Amino acid sequence: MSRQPRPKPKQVAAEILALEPAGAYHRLVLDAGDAAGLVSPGHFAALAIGGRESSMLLRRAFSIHRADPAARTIELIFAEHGKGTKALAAHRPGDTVDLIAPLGNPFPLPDGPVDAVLVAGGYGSAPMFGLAEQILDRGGRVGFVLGAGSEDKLFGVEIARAMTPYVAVVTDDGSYGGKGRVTDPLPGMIRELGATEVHSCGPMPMLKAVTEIATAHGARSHTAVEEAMACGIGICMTCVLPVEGEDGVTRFLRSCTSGPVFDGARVRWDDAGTLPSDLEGADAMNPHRETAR
Amino acid sequence: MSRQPRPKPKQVAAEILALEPAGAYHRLVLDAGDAAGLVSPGHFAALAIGGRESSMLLRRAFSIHRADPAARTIELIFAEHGKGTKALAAHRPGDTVDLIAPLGNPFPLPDGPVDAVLVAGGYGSAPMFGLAEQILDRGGRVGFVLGAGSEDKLFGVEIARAMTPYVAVVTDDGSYGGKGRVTDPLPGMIRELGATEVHSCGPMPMLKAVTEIATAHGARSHTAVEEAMACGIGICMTCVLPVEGEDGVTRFLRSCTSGPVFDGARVRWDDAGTLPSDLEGADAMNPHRETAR
Amino acid sequence: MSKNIDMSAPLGATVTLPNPISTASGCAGYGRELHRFVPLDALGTITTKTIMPYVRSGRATPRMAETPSGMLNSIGLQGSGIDHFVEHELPWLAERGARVLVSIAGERTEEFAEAAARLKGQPGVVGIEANISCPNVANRGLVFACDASSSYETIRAVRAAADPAQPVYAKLTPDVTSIVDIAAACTEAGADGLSMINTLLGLVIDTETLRPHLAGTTGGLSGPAIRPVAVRCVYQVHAAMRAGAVRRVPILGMGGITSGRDALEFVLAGASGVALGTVLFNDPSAPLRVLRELESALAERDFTSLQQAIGRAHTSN
Amino acid sequence: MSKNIDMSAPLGATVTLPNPISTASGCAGYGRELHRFVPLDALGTITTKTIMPYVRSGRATPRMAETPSGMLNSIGLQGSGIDHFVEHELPWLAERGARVLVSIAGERTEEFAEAAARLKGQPGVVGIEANISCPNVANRGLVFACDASSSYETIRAVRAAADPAQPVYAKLTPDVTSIVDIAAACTEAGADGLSMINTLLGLVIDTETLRPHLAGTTGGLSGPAIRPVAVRCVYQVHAAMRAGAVRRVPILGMGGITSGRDALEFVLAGASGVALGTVLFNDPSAPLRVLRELESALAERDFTSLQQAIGRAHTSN
Ligand SMILES: Cc1cc2nc3c(=O)[nH]c(=O)nc-3n(C[C@H](O)[C@H](O)[C@H](O)COP(=O)(O)OP(=O)(O)OC[C@H]3O[C@@H](n4cnc5c(N)ncnc54)[C@H](O)[C@@H]3O)c2cc1C
Ligand SMILES: Cc1cc2nc3c(=O)[nH]c(=O)nc-3n(C[C@H](O)[C@H](O)[C@H](O)COP(=O)(O)OP(=O)(O)OC[C@H]3O[C@@H](n4cnc5c(N)ncnc54)[C@H](O)[C@@H]3O)c2cc1C
Ligand SMILES: Cc1cc2nc3c(=O)[nH]c(=O)nc-3n(C[C@H](O)[C@H](O)[C@H](O)COP(=O)(O)O)c2cc1C
Ligand SMILES: Cc1cc2nc3c(=O)[nH]c(=O)nc-3n(C[C@H](O)[C@H](O)[C@H](O)COP(=O)(O)O)c2cc1C
Ligand code: FES
Ligand code: FES
Repeated sequence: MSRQPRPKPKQVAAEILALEPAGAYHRLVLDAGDAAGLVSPGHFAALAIGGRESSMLLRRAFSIHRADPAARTIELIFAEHGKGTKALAAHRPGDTVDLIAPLGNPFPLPDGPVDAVLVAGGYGSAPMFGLAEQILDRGGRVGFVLGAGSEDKLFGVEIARAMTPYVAVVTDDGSYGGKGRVTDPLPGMIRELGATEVHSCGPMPMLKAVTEIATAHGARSHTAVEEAMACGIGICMTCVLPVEGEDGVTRFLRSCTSGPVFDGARVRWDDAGTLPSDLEGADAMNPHRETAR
Repeated sequence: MSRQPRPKPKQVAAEILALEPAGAYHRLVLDAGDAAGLVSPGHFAALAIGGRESSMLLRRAFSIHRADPAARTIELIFAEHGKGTKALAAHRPGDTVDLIAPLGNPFPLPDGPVDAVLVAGGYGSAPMFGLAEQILDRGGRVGFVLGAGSEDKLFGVEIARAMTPYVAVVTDDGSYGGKGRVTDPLPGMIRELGATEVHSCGPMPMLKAVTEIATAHGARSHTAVEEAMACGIGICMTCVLPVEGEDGVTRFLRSCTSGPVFDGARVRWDDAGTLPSDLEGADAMNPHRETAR
Repeated sequence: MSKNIDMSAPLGATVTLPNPISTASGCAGYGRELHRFVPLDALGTITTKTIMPYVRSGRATPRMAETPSGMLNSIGLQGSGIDHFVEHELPWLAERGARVLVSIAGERTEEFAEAAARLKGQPGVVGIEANISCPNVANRGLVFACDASSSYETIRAVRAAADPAQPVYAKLTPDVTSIVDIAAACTEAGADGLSMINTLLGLVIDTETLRPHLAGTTGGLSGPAIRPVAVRCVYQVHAAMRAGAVRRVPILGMGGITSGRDALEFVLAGASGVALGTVLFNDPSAPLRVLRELESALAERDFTSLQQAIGRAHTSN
Repeated sequence: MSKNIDMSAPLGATVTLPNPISTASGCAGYGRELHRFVPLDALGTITTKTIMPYVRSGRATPRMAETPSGMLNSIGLQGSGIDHFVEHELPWLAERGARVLVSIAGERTEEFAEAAARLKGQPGVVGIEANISCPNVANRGLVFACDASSSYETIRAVRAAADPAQPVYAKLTPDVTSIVDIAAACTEAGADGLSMINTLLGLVIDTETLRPHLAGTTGGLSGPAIRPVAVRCVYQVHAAMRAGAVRRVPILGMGGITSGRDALEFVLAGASGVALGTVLFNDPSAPLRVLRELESALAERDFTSLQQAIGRAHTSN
């Protein structure tokens, strides 16, 4: 299992080639130039939206759904969430957004064939199909477990079905597939494939639950997290998560540079959004301690 | 000579119907709804540009070039000046801008026939053609003196020629018409028409010079000023000019509500941008005066 | 105005308003122009431009500069003086049913008191806002609200001179090391409410003339740009009230409010009322829109009254 | 880098930089990530994230909120401590020819001195920025730079402990009644330069959770929103230097710079150097763009050197 090489990200004024609905989401195709050739599954892109007179300064991060080096394009699947994604959805082909890509650590890929289950919630499936292709190319098998709140929030069920017979789909409201959570079909899928790797992308509670199931089944859990980001490139320190290192010490790691794909077993899921007292340097955060070291 | 009635301005989310080049300028046609029926020549419109996520909050003022009550449209002619007008120029038909119109005091119109010279610098001619029509309708004669830096910055020479044989055109660089300033042909035009009214719109130094010439020829000078505005509707107090009242006292008047058309003879042109010591209440601006009244 | 949300807002111990929306001083003149876009009686209050006892010309132009998500102004308190206001503006406002919060100022404590006294018993006046964010001539031109003892003296004088039925608000500047200290001095002196915040001192240089853009060199920064500072001031002072360090009085919050969401932020931080300033230049119809949006925002969050939401960000559930 | 404009900028009496562009502390880490977008040796200096003598975890998340034309952050000075920096980060920076302005802090005056001493004679270090805009544990947690005497003591201690060849800058907060007083105290204490400004204290309330959005409750407001405040601070302090009320030292200006035009504004107000902060999150390539734009802006205005433009807004022609 080896980490992908870390390419030097490119900053490009990227023209929008297509922007169209994809269920509850939007599919955005960007002319990304050389950046397209550097992408591995799990890499993300950071967009600055709205140009110079915009009141929004911070970058928005999106998983890269597909990258086509020949066409020099990058495709993203995004949901309207707040101001920036709403403004992005109001763009039209021909408009330009400032793109930085590829960013982050992609999913670790096997050197040889391995069997893997790919678990995704909502648009979290976007980066999974490129990953599936590469696993299949290396002679492994893949299964998909796709979940969402409702049918329109599922993305890529057909793409998954075209790739593998092992596809389980669930929705919270039962409007498509089984009614339930991705954690319901996951154990069976791991067993069916004898999977040693579970890759997941979705909300934090899902990643935690997936990791628990994977670990219980002796599989490695590779989780792509979504932590609020301001820059996407590692300079603002806003996107940290408590992650336990090889040395057993927990530190706040930037999810944009150390992640977004983390070994799920090392992330302190329950402590996200808190300051665990055993975190390295947490003692220094108490201004009233008597000894200043 | 009577002031036009002051209509209640409308605030409209106005769709852009057309946006196209007009020489060095842009011609903007807006779906203005009921506002279109309320416009008199000299009224202006104030636009909020860029929507909710824009970093630009303040309104931009533009003379109304034409208003078509039947089509419910308002036409503006605008130059790219700073951020807002550059952003406006980048809009496309179908986009929306927030419009308030009509605003300000329009040009005073004769009850019967009068002969008038209309003087304009650059896009300052935009409101003049509607005015000319109304003077002609009332049986008066009009002459135009149009000036600009260069040919591409002239607006409406052909429209003027179609309305009256009295049209003088000058450019600073001689690229069209005579080389010179509007003040060169103005005295001759006033004499030729025996004009009793001179209406002008353009930069402050031009308005001052036009007023001097008009006054010297016994004509009234109606000047449409352009002072920096934040709101356009009279609530911010940023757009003031020192103007002498009927009582001989000079006060700071808002050019958006007391103007933009002022009696040129009452504007203290040389004192614009200063705090003249004889201004009412100027004494109160000196914090170190000993008597506080 | 329904949805069954009780929008009534306290202005002082004895005055309750039908809703919390006001205009910020200097951003709606004396109401005549705004009335063409919003019926003034639909507002909780209209706060007037600050009025001095005498005529003031205001500063030379340029008086404003646009800045990112904000603006700088140096109007310089242009106005015709308190007598002119009482004779020519106030009756018009009262006729329209407007509830007027009259903003007053002076260059000395006595001038504040003089203006306050002139408003005694005047119909239409629901309260007085003492704009102490202006220079105190008697104290080397230091802004009253930059100094706790100047603030105390002035508010005490205004409270003493004013009609007892008219609540007196102190309008504070954020340009101080501790706004809690100034708030404490003002409430100690008898302020019935606090208006926060006035503009931040700013400066823009015109890169063409190479000189300060405003004729007055510096100006006041307002608009959404300053909202986080304003919310912080309201939050800090409300927290100090909860802790007993500042006497508990209503807070009129302002600074960059453009929407019901923004207004809610101030209410949650501790404001009982919210005033709209710079947004009016962008959207003079904002007051009714913001009122409606605030009402919906409260309803969506299962509040049944504005009162329940005031200061809610300070409680842990 | 040509157009015949001499872009050299003084960092202190003894150190001159090839150009005035720096990064603002905390907005470029220790340079490694930014180096992928801008060769660090092309900058006048790179200012590091503030370093304490010891490891600090920083605050819990959420650590940021976007605000109109700005952002709020409460990172809480996360870092591995000065020893780790000197051993693992500085050599990498020095190898790349970066000129490093090391930002240091402590919770007590002695901790500042300790960090400064550790940098003595270190290759790559061209100066020290003492971030005194942080709480002083020995003075009830009051921010050092909110108090003239704390500022004086700390800067004196840093100046005494630091390598004499390394200029010491004091980084000031705008959240004070008079920034000129603090500037005077710092230069009096031996500061070789002043960095202005740090963030403004702000707060955003999450209208969904009804609680402050940041885990740290309040945070620092940065970005173009605060630029007019920053320019005002630089202008006021430079004016005080011209008037002899503050000792004349170079000013490193920052707060909302996004373009050469913005940088020029700071220079005209009195800054000798300009640092880019929040803009880097939007555009990590900004430093070279701003440098080029500043150069062109100077050329268009017939300056032949940066030096000529410094403080130019204070002269009447
Ligand atoms: C590695 C990564 C991959 C992602 N992939 C996708 C994807 O493929 N499709 C998709 O729809 N969304 C994706 N997201 C989430 C997406 O970044 C947010 O929905 C988006 O930033 C929200 O921006 P906004 O302007 O709508 O919201 P606002 O709340 O206005 O954003 C304000 C600021 O907060 C940050 N922010 C807010 N929410 C998030 C969030 N959930 N994650 C990160 N930053 C946030 C924004 O970047 C911005 O800086 C991803 C996030 C990360 C970190
Ligand atoms: C009554 C009136 C009629 C006008 N008619 C026209 C017209 O028909 N065509 C045209 O091209 N221009 C016209 N102008 C000028 C036009 O308003 C400005 O060019 C425009 O506001 C500049 O905006 P900006 O965003 O490009 O510049 P910026 O400098 O970014 O504007 C910043 C702020 O300053 C104000 N401002 C800046 N310059 C001016 C100015 N010259 N006048 C008023 N406000 C200004 C803006 O309204 C805005 O609030 C008119 C101005 C007035 C007052
Ligand atoms: C053009 C303008 C004029 C102002 N005049 C006054 C004034 O006369 N008295 C006063 O107390 N505040 C004045 N203010 C400050 C506002 O009342 C308000 O406190 C501040 O602008 C913050 O609110 P905002 O961001 O909503 O504008 C003025 C603000 C602006 C923009
Ligand atoms: C995310 C972030 C982290 C910061 N960390 C520090 C810091 O560690 N030390 C410091 O002195 N200033 C810090 N600052 C303040 C900046 O150095 C700068 O003074 C301020 O952001 C204003 O500049 P800007 O508007 O260009 O960002 C930080 C600012 C931001 C946005
Ligand atoms: S998003 Fe800025 S460091 Fe990760
Ligand atoms: S532009 Fe606001 S008062 Fe005239």
